[in-house]
Amino acid sequence: EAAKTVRINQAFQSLLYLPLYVARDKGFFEEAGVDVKITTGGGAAQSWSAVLGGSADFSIHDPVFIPISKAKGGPGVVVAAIQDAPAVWVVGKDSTDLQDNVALFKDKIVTTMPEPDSTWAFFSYLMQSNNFDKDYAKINQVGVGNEMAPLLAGRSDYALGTEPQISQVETEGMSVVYSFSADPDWYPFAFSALLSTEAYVKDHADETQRVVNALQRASEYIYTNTDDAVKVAQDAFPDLDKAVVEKAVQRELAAKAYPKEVTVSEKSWENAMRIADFVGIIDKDADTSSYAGNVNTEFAKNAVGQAD
Amino acid sequence: MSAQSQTSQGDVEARRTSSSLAGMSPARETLLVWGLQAVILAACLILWEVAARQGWISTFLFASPSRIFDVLTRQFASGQLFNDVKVTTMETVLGFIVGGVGGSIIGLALWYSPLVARLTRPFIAAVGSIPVLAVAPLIIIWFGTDITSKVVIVAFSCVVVSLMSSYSGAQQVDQDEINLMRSFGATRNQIFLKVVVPSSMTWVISGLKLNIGFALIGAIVGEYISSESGVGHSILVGSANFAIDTVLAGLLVVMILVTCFNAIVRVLERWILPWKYA
Amino acid sequence: MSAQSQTSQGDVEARRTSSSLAGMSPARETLLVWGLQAVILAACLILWEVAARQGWISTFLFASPSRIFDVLTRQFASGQLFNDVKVTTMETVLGFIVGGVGGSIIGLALWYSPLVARLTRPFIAAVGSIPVLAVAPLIIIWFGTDITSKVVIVAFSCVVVSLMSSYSGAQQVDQDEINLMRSFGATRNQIFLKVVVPSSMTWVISGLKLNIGFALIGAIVGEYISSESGVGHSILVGSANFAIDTVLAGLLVVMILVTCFNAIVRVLERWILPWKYA
Amino acid sequence: MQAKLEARNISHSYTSNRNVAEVLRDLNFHADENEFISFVGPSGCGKSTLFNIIAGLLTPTGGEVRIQGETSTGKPHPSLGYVLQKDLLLPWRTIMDNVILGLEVRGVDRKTAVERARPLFEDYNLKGRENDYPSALSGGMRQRAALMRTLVMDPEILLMDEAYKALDYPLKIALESELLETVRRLRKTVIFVTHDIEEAVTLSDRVYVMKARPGQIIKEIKVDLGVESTDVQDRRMAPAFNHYYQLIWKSIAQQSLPAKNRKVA
Amino acid sequence: MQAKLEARNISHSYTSNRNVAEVLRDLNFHADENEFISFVGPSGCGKSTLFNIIAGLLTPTGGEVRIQGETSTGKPHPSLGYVLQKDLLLPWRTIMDNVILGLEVRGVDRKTAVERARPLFEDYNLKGRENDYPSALSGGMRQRAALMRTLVMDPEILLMDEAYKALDYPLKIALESELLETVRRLRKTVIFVTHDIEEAVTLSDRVYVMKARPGQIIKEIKVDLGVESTDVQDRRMAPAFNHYYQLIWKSIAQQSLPAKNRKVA
Ligand SMILES: Nc1ncnc2c1ncn2[C@@H]1O[C@H](COP(=O)(O)OP(=O)(O)OP(=O)(O)O)[C@@H](O)[C@H]1O
Ligand SMILES: Nc1ncnc2c1ncn2[C@@H]1O[C@H](COP(=O)(O)OP(=O)(O)OP(=O)(O)O)[C@@H](O)[C@H]1O
Ligand SMILES: [Mg+2]
Ligand SMILES: [Mg+2]
Repeated sequence: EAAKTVRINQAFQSLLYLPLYVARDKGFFEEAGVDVKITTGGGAAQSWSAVLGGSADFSIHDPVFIPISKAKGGPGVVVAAIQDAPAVWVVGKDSTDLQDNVALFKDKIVTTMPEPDSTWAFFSYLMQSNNFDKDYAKINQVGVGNEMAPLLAGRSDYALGTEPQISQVETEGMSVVYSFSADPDWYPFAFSALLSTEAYVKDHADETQRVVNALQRASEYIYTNTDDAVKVAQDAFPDLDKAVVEKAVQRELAAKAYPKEVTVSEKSWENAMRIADFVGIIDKDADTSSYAGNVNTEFAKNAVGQAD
Repeated sequence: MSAQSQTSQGDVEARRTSSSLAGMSPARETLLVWGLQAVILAACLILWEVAARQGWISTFLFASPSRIFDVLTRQFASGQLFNDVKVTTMETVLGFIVGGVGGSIIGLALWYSPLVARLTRPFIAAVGSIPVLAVAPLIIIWFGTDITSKVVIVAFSCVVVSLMSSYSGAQQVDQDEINLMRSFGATRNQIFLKVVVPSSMTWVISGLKLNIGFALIGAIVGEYISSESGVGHSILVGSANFAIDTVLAGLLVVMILVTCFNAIVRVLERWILPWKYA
Repeated sequence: MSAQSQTSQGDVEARRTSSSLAGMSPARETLLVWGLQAVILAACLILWEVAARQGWISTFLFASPSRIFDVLTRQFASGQLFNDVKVTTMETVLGFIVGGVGGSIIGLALWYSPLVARLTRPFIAAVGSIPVLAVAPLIIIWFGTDITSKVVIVAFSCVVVSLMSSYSGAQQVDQDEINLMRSFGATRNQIFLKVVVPSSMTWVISGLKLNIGFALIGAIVGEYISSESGVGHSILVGSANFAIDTVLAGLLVVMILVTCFNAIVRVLERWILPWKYA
Repeated sequence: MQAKLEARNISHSYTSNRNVAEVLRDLNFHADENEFISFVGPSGCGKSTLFNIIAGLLTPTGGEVRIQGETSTGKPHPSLGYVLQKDLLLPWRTIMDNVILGLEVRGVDRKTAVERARPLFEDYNLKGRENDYPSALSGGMRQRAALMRTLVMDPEILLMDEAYKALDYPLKIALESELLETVRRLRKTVIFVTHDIEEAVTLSDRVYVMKARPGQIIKEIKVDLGVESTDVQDRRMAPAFNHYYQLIWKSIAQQSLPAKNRKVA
Repeated sequence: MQAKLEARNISHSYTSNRNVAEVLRDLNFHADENEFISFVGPSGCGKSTLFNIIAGLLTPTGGEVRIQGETSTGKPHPSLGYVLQKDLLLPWRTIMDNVILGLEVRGVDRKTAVERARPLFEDYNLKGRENDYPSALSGGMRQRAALMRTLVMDPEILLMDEAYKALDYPLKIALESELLETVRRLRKTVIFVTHDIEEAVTLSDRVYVMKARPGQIIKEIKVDLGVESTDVQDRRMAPAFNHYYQLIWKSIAQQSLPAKNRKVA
């Protein structure tokens, strides 16, 4: 039986999507009987467009695009989790730990992604949930991937980022001062997921199941064969320092960011929607944002069950 | 351009004829053109709106004129539109002056030294092929995230076109006109100011015209790299939300800005090249 | 260009003199220029490397020549480099042909109808100011994520410059030369082919030269929007993970490509405009 | 007999920006088959403008041109050949390609065209320069190439605007003689502009004298040198030559001079 | 007495791509103060090339030019004024601004320059055209403007390459007479190129006759019309005129003709 071809578009080539690379490099997709072609968009909007335009079957990025799409009458369904924690950290030159001391952000310049992207939303929400006003800390927005530049150039005090940037700037003398995943109010969190359209999932239930199965296997593998997973990550980023990659993967694991089970839980969905609602890009109470209406857990549950 | 030093009888007449429509007066002609342009524009918009309303195209993916209009109305009411336009215009104009005008001056000045021109040519071309996005981190490190960085990006987006275009112009200068100046014992500076510069003006202006678009693209890209406001910021927000109507509203604003800048440069051109419009 | 119809005695001589360095033969001159360019390049690289090794600049932020070289060696060994270059070159060349050559043809053809030219002018300028990134979702929806979409983006990046540049050229044609053709009873097509096209060639080629850089930027941006390989893909991966050395290695490859394409166009130019180099 | 070419009440004004300059007022003249007519008159009186009108390159603001009895439609008439005042060689074409430009436009294939042009290169002393670009030619050579470009078309009516101005004397004499001979033999019509009275007298059957501001014909002089020869040297030596020379001279002598130089010649 | 201008063994070849064309070979001549010398010779014999060399615009491949005893440094000498064969009016300048271009280069302020130029517009019949752009002028008008541009500089040595070619006869006579008078009065030196033998005889003190391929001086003719008047008409009528005319005519008559036309004149 010839393997069925499945096209996945990832928003970035990112350590956040390690389960994808593990599934590919360890042959899990192959063993599941699918031939996966991976393309890269330069951002979530592009990836999701690839699915809408029919040039990809799945996309991998922030799942908030599904309720946005639905709110505007578009299609979309969340199929499986890729990142299940808000794997975002704050780094700064000053190593004073701020985990329980958020008030110390006062009057600091903090670099985030542009509004309304995730790190901007995270930080804004963090400030608001602590009842600080808008100008408590000065937010400095820069394009995705560039957040560390102002920090290292001394143009800001703190920066929010994801791996492997965090581990990279650590070697440049910066310190992690805050972890969002370590905050019990934030975990779990539907941070990245495998997304598709209802129509595709319905018509290609078999392929979908196989892909999800492979991802489930990969997610487990990361926890059971961490050393091998680290090697996959190092191969995926040959130009990064090997030690940095290892540290980055370990930090992700510590934050339980790679899901042990690829099912997107209701809690993790609600947490994600709360932030998106705060930003104003969706209404968390609208039907179009509901857990049931957006997340298809059937494949993930099958995959988890099968693995047991 | 020395092309004109050749023109004589029949030239002005023929030029007039070739651009005039059935012997209309220039003023009526302009009105006619504007009218037709308005009709074309309106026709496209109506077709688009109808297609959207009838469901021939998905408004989710392609928006519709009325939805774009709604977005603009909302942005106008909140004052965001005015502020965005102000910020982007400021960045564009400053960067255009630095890069476009500066590049033109450098390009013309390369006339002084064919050696320097030849030496730097490949480097200039190479630098001109750098996508700003790829060096975003370096730009932020060097120029920060405030208006300076946008001005730098706009200037960078303009400088190569203006430089190469004006340099081409300076290369086209009629050697005989230079010989004429030399026969008067003119210094190199005099030759430059009195022959090379005016004779290259058509090229310089053609470069500047091209750069209007690039300057705005530069400003938008700059706002992609870092921003709190501006038309590019608004487009970015729309794009991150998958709000195509917001994106297209931003693009519409950009196009209107370009049209205005173009009109301004056109007026400047008539003022700088009176002999072309005598 | 009609400028040349004026040149006569002293022109060739003067041109030669103005570009020659202390009476050297053209071949030796070229060697000298190449030598100097190599020296400049080497000096910059050495300075950079020393600065990086001495810790004057952070290698994390600014990489260093040796680290960039390591990246390239690794990419070369794995075959990735060759594949990336192949993919990007393909996209660039196809898009350049569609957009650059196509745009030049359209721009020249606008000579036929001043009315159409005037009508479309603002629309063309407006379209030229659209930042590709802002319409990335639409491009993916319409043209998918394979090579077609990159070719479209490259073509789009080239078309406006070539169009406007060649149109400017067609506007510069000496009316007297057209009158001469008319006196022979030439049809509009003959005037177009025998006078307008050759006389605008300098402008067309100048537009194409500018477009080499834009075509490559277009390909890179296209690969930013979606890709599985290509130099832009490699830059994107580096950039998303803050690997400046990978980004700069990619840029270096881009610059080398531009230099090669430029050399090719320069050869083509000598072949298309033999009378300029006679 | 119907005139080969006839101009009726030609008037022309140039409009630029807000100014209107009246250049020609109410010109009437004609040229018959096998006739050589010349226009002489001060520089700027509108001769080139008139030629552009005859050639159909410029639409006059008034009047009409009739060629072989038909009203000219404002398009260049195929039986007309026009040697413009400027040489206008196309810089991107070799001399040969410039010379055969008109034939090419007519659809003559290159080989035939080159064969027809080749003898002219001999006559006009440009042999060996066929493959040069115009920028390598001297002023007189360029002028000759421009002349050849029109003559190779073998037109029935020739308009020549100072066609021999940059030629050296012996060559000019030889080429003029050849032209006269051809005109006689093939019954062509030539309309000529010159500032050289000698040239006008030796070549023309009739001379129109113009004045400026606005351009008008003030005199028509029929020239009959009483010499059959088409050799310009012979015609120059004809006894009647001086009479006509003086006649023309007198009618143009005063008008083009600046006020302070106006004394009786 | 030292010659005002002296050329020693001037040779020149043009190199283009791989071809070398020898244009001038071993020219020697001189011009004194208050002297008017002319070069006549077939088109393409290298007259314009020679003038470019004298003017310092072109470095000869051999020989040297001395001006007032000093070897010319390859830079245009300030006492030289050059009327080029082409008019070369700058299209972006009005006629007035074209005429005062040289003065501007010398640093004369605009007001003074305009005042100096104004009378020339009268003399050269261009009054009222000061603010036109060159494209609105006729061929002869452009030529006059180019002439004025050089004369307004009042140079000691004048190089004139077919400077009067597009002018109508009466105006030409008037302007030539004026030139001659000025030369005499202010003891200027003029070096002149013309194809018009009449012009050469009436104006010159000495005439150099050139041949082509390569350009060489084949004859030097001292002209003495025995007339003091600077009026060209008077000089034209001088009894000696015909003698010199024939002399020059004979020395150039044959050489520029194509082979088939070479019969004895
Ligand atoms: N730039 C050039 N390159 C090559 N050959 C040239 C160049 N300029 C002139 N020549 C050649 O040099 C010769 C002399 O040219 P030049 O213009 O000096 O002649 P001339 O005596 O002034 O002729 P004319 O009376 O026609 O103006 C000609 O054969 C011409 O083709
Ligand atoms: N394009 C133009 N626009 C305005 N005026 C013009 C234009 N062309 C010519 N003229 C004017 O028309 C008049 C006649 O010009 P034209 O060229 O016909 O004169 P011409 O008799 O050929 O002179 P020449 O003997 O000097 O060649 C001149 O006063 C000139 O300035
Ligand atoms: Mg004329
Ligand atoms: Mg000459």
